[in-house]
Amino acid sequence: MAVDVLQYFVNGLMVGGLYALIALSIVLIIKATAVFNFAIGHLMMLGGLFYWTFMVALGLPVWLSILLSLALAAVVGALIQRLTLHPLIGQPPMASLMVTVALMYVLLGLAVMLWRGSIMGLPAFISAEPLAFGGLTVSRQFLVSFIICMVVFGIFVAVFRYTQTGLHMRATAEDHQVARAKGIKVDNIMLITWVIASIAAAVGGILLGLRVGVGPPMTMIALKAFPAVLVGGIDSIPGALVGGLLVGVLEQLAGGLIDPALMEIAPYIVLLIALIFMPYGLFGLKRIERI
Amino acid sequence: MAVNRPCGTFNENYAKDMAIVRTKFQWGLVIASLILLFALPSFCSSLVLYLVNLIAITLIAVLGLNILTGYTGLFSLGQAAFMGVGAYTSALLTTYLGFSFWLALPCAGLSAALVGVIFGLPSLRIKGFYLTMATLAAQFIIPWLFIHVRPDLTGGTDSLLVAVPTLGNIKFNSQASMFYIIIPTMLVMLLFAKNIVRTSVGRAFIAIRDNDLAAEVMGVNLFKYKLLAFFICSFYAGIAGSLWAHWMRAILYEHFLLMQSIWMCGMVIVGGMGYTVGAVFGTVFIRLLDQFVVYITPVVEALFPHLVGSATAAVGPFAFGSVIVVFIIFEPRGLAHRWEMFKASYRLNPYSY
Amino acid sequence: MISEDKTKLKLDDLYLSFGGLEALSGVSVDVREGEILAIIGPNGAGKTCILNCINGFYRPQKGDIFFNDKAITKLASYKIAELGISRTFQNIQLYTGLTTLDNLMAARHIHMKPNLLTGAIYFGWEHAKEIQHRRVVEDIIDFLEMEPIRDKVVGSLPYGQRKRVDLGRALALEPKVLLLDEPMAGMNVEEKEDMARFIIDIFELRKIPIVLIEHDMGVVMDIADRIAVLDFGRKIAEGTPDEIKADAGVIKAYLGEEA
Amino acid sequence: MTKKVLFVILGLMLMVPLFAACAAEEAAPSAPEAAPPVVTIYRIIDASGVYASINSPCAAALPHIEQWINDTGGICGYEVNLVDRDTGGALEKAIAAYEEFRAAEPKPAAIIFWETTMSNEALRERFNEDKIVNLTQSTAYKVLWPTPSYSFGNAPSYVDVYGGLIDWLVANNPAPVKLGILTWDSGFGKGFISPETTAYAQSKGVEVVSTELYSPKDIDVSTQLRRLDKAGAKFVFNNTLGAGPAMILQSAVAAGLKDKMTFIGGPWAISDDMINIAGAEAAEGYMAATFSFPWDTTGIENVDIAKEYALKNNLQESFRNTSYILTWAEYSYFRQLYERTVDAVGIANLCGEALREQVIKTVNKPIDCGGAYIYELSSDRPAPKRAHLLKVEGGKIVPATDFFLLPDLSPR
Repeated sequence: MAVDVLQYFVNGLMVGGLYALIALSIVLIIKATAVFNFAIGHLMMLGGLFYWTFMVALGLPVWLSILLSLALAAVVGALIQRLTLHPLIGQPPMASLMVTVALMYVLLGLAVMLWRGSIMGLPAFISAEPLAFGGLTVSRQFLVSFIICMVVFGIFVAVFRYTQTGLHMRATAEDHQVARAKGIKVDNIMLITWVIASIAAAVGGILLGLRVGVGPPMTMIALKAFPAVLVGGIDSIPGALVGGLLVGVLEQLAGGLIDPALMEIAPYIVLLIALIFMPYGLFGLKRIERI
Repeated sequence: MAVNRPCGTFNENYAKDMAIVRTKFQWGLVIASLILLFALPSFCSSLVLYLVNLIAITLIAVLGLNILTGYTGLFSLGQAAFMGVGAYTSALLTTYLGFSFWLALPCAGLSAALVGVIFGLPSLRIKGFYLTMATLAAQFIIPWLFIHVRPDLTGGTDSLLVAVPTLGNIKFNSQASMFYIIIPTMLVMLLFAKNIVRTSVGRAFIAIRDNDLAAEVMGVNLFKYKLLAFFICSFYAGIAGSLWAHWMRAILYEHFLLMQSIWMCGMVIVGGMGYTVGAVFGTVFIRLLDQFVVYITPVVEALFPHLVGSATAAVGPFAFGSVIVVFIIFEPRGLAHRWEMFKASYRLNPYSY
Repeated sequence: MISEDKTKLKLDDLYLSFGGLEALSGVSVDVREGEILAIIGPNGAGKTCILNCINGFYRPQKGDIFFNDKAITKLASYKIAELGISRTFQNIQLYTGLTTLDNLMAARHIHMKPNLLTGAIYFGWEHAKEIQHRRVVEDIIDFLEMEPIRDKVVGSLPYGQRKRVDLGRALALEPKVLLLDEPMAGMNVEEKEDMARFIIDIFELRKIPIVLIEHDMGVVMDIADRIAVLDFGRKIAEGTPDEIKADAGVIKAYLGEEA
Repeated sequence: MTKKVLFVILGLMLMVPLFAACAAEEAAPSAPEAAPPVVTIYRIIDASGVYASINSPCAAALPHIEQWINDTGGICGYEVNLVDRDTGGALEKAIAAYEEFRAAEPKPAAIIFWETTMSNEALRERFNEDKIVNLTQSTAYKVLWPTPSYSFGNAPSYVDVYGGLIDWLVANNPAPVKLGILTWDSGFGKGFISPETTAYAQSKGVEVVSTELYSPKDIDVSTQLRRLDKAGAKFVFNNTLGAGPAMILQSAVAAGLKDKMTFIGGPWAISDDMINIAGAEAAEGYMAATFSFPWDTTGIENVDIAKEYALKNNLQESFRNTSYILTWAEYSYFRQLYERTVDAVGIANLCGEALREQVIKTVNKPIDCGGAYIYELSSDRPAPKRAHLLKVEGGKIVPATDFFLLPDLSPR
């Protein structure tokens, strides 16, 4: 029993790492532009499809394929920001939210147009053989992808914390007007944020694609990462990490110990509880309203 | 908000100022179009009737969503789930408890409304985007409950077959016969929606949307009215769901997923949030766009041979998504606003009368 | 007319702080039947906080607010409005999507006893109710000379007129106490004169106490019966305009230490 | 200005469906007078929804098949027109297409309905009421039974295939056979679970240790596999398609359970697409009972014709698979069905009832699809009754057994 619990816990961490990466991408965009990006799953899919194109269709080496697909994902992120969200600055936040919802469909349509919409397998560049630790079995692939998720997470957090751009991003997140007054090019910061978030999404997409193939169904995982964002607090980077891992672990424990059917809604039950009992999440900032 | 009255029409009392239909000519138009509408089954193919029925049912749900989203300013991504509650209530009542459709219809509305209120409860503490996420949770949890709570009754992941409505000896089992149930229901719901938003309840909703803090200071019980908005919204969804169930004659959780909810949000946005007529425009527009995609599929496939077999899946979502993006960016107030402009320019045109 | 002892609204020793920052510390003010009480003070003195506390929008950590001798400190905002306390806002909080008429009609909310069912059916009772309340609202529109903007969406109105709609909306509530938060801020002289005239007319016609927050000393000295002065969340003086003009503490607060 | 243009374009776009709907109505009655009749065979297909991966080659095959039928004399000399309508798996689109075809002139005798199980269940009653034969791919027992009805399977029913697999497991493995079920939580995924199949498994001494479900959108089923492993399952059966089996196989590799269990599947569970997704290594050894042939098959008349037309029409590489071959087999069955009906009642009387008669008569007079399959349906067993096992070997699909008769597990 104890081994089972531990096993599901570890599985949860493996899944949760990916959730955390997606959550980070969402949180970054919220912090800099106050937009909740619903289309994150589709950006992931696009990243995976780019990788498939370079790697499988064009037969390029793995490292080059990864670099190229991340670059392409960055371009897509920049285009999305410039074409659809930039004109909406100053509009109510719900308008931007609905644009990202609509973008889900635009990107899905594009993906089906260009890649036919069926799921395509990616050749594994990490051995799929599982590792055994005592009674525990961990897929080498999952472990490596978990580690990559954490490393990417770390890199982005470091960028956000310790670089000039990161500082500007944080200032922009606090107040657009003030940031502008301080000579920060807010427009550029928003663009950079979208680029970074798209790259994070593409990394997630490639990692997920290695496990399950790339195609429209993989976008569903993003919907599971939303609860992670809210549990952690929508404007908190540590929250994204903790929320992601927490949702992953709870999901796996509920599925493994009670009923796998619960895995589908466990994140949302967590979400509802979080919304009712701690609306600002674990690490979110509570703001005072004024009239 | 109509600033421009038809030429030569003056309001002699407040009642006249508040009327929806003002002139004899307008009354004539209304009656003529009603007659035309109800005569539709006699000269239209079942495909056209199918489309009209589909639009009418969707419109009912969208009207409800428009009250919640457009008038009260609470974004909901759970309308399809509430519609599902209505559909399953109606189906279960008629199948297992022997209710007639006519009784099951209001019951479906009420049960959906109740569920809507339950998921509206978080609005006590959260608002805006957080509330949207609560409705998103509803959208995932409710269909899950359909599958897992009593699969022996609901059929779980199998379709639940639903009896056709009957009235005496008449069986409503064709598009034409269902038309005479769906359209009157839709018209009544449309009138109700219009009336709700132009009386004090509706003004309280708009007050919450435009300035919730001021609204509360001015005596609007925010929590009560937000719940009321959820109640109305999901009541409409429930009625639509019940009609959907008896019209499709089989229901499945898959009809009530996030995608449908998003489509309904899209209809509200394209039509114009906070306009009753906008809900009509948006629903008709998006549904016809969707049908249009089916017709252009062969053309697309002929132009792009590599798309054979996936054109519908490619063009459909792409068109839907692009239309919404374009509307939010270029015409955020939707088709209804365009319609108002058209009416105004028509009436202001010096030579129109 | 003015009876000194008849207190309508009583603020008793209010303390309010936001995370260690004291906004109000021990403020007590009485509003008496039939008077215009002005609250003045430098920016950030806590004037608007007082109104927010009365409205139930902020909850004071300590102290009580009594309306007609009944404690309203813990009541929800909408309940306080139902008791008959209505206000305008410093930075205009209108329902921007509605017309002037509908803004005022929306404020009739507490008198209309909204009913979903009759509202949906509309014909008959609801229709009669709409007309009856419409009359009240039209009277206010006439009174505040807003006929030309009756059917205009307020989001598109110029600032001065929006201020007027804000006042109209507060009146449509038929309040027993009216709180005005800087009704003349940002207006030109002509508009200020109009607004002052309206305030005096309201006071004469309705005989309700008015709490006025205003920066324009001229106006305050002209129309207020009594003045309370706040500085850094404390009441530093209270009295008639003449007393306030002569108060050393007030002069110091306004002009700085040297004066 | 650009906005105005945009609105005009959008407006025009919206007029098209209306006009098309009206035009379709007007054009139909005037046609049949002069020209010799054309036999139109309608198909409603989910070629771009959940089943896109196996159905898009089926959609691509249609023009080739039309060419072949008309090249070789049509149906009793009448020209054939094959019409396809893609629904993307949406029920409301399926019903729209159904309403459109139903109203066509002349009324169709049959509609080939390659749709999701849910659409089939929903439309079943309408097919019966309108007396149109539903030739369907989804053979869940709730679609085909109760009989008599107008719904007939083109593939063996899921219950029978499951029974056949139980027979095969018992015959080739020492008792007790411990079977775990891991399938989609959907009408299709669970379409084989009926009281009859449960009783049949018991009577054969197969112990179903646990039934685990997953959703088509799940990305990992190792949790379910671990639960099956704990319950002692040695064989794992699924009734899914495309990414469904691939998900199981990949998770099995990841959880280290691939070698402990044998994975088997229902009639649609094996396809080239599945191997692409799972990767050849993970898919190795996977087996499924179905009736289709791999692309590489030679020496079977129908398969040879199919490949000839595919190459002639430059069919894209990714469509050269089992699904394409299978479409040909089924259409040659439909062709013979229509020919028999026209022979029996004449082209003027070609209707649903007459076609249904001929479908039922195949029980005594089987239809051979050029060696690709044999159809023998009856009114109480409305699906064909033979299958063979296909197996993944070295990244390719190969036949593992000959065709064998499936047990009759029709609901009583």
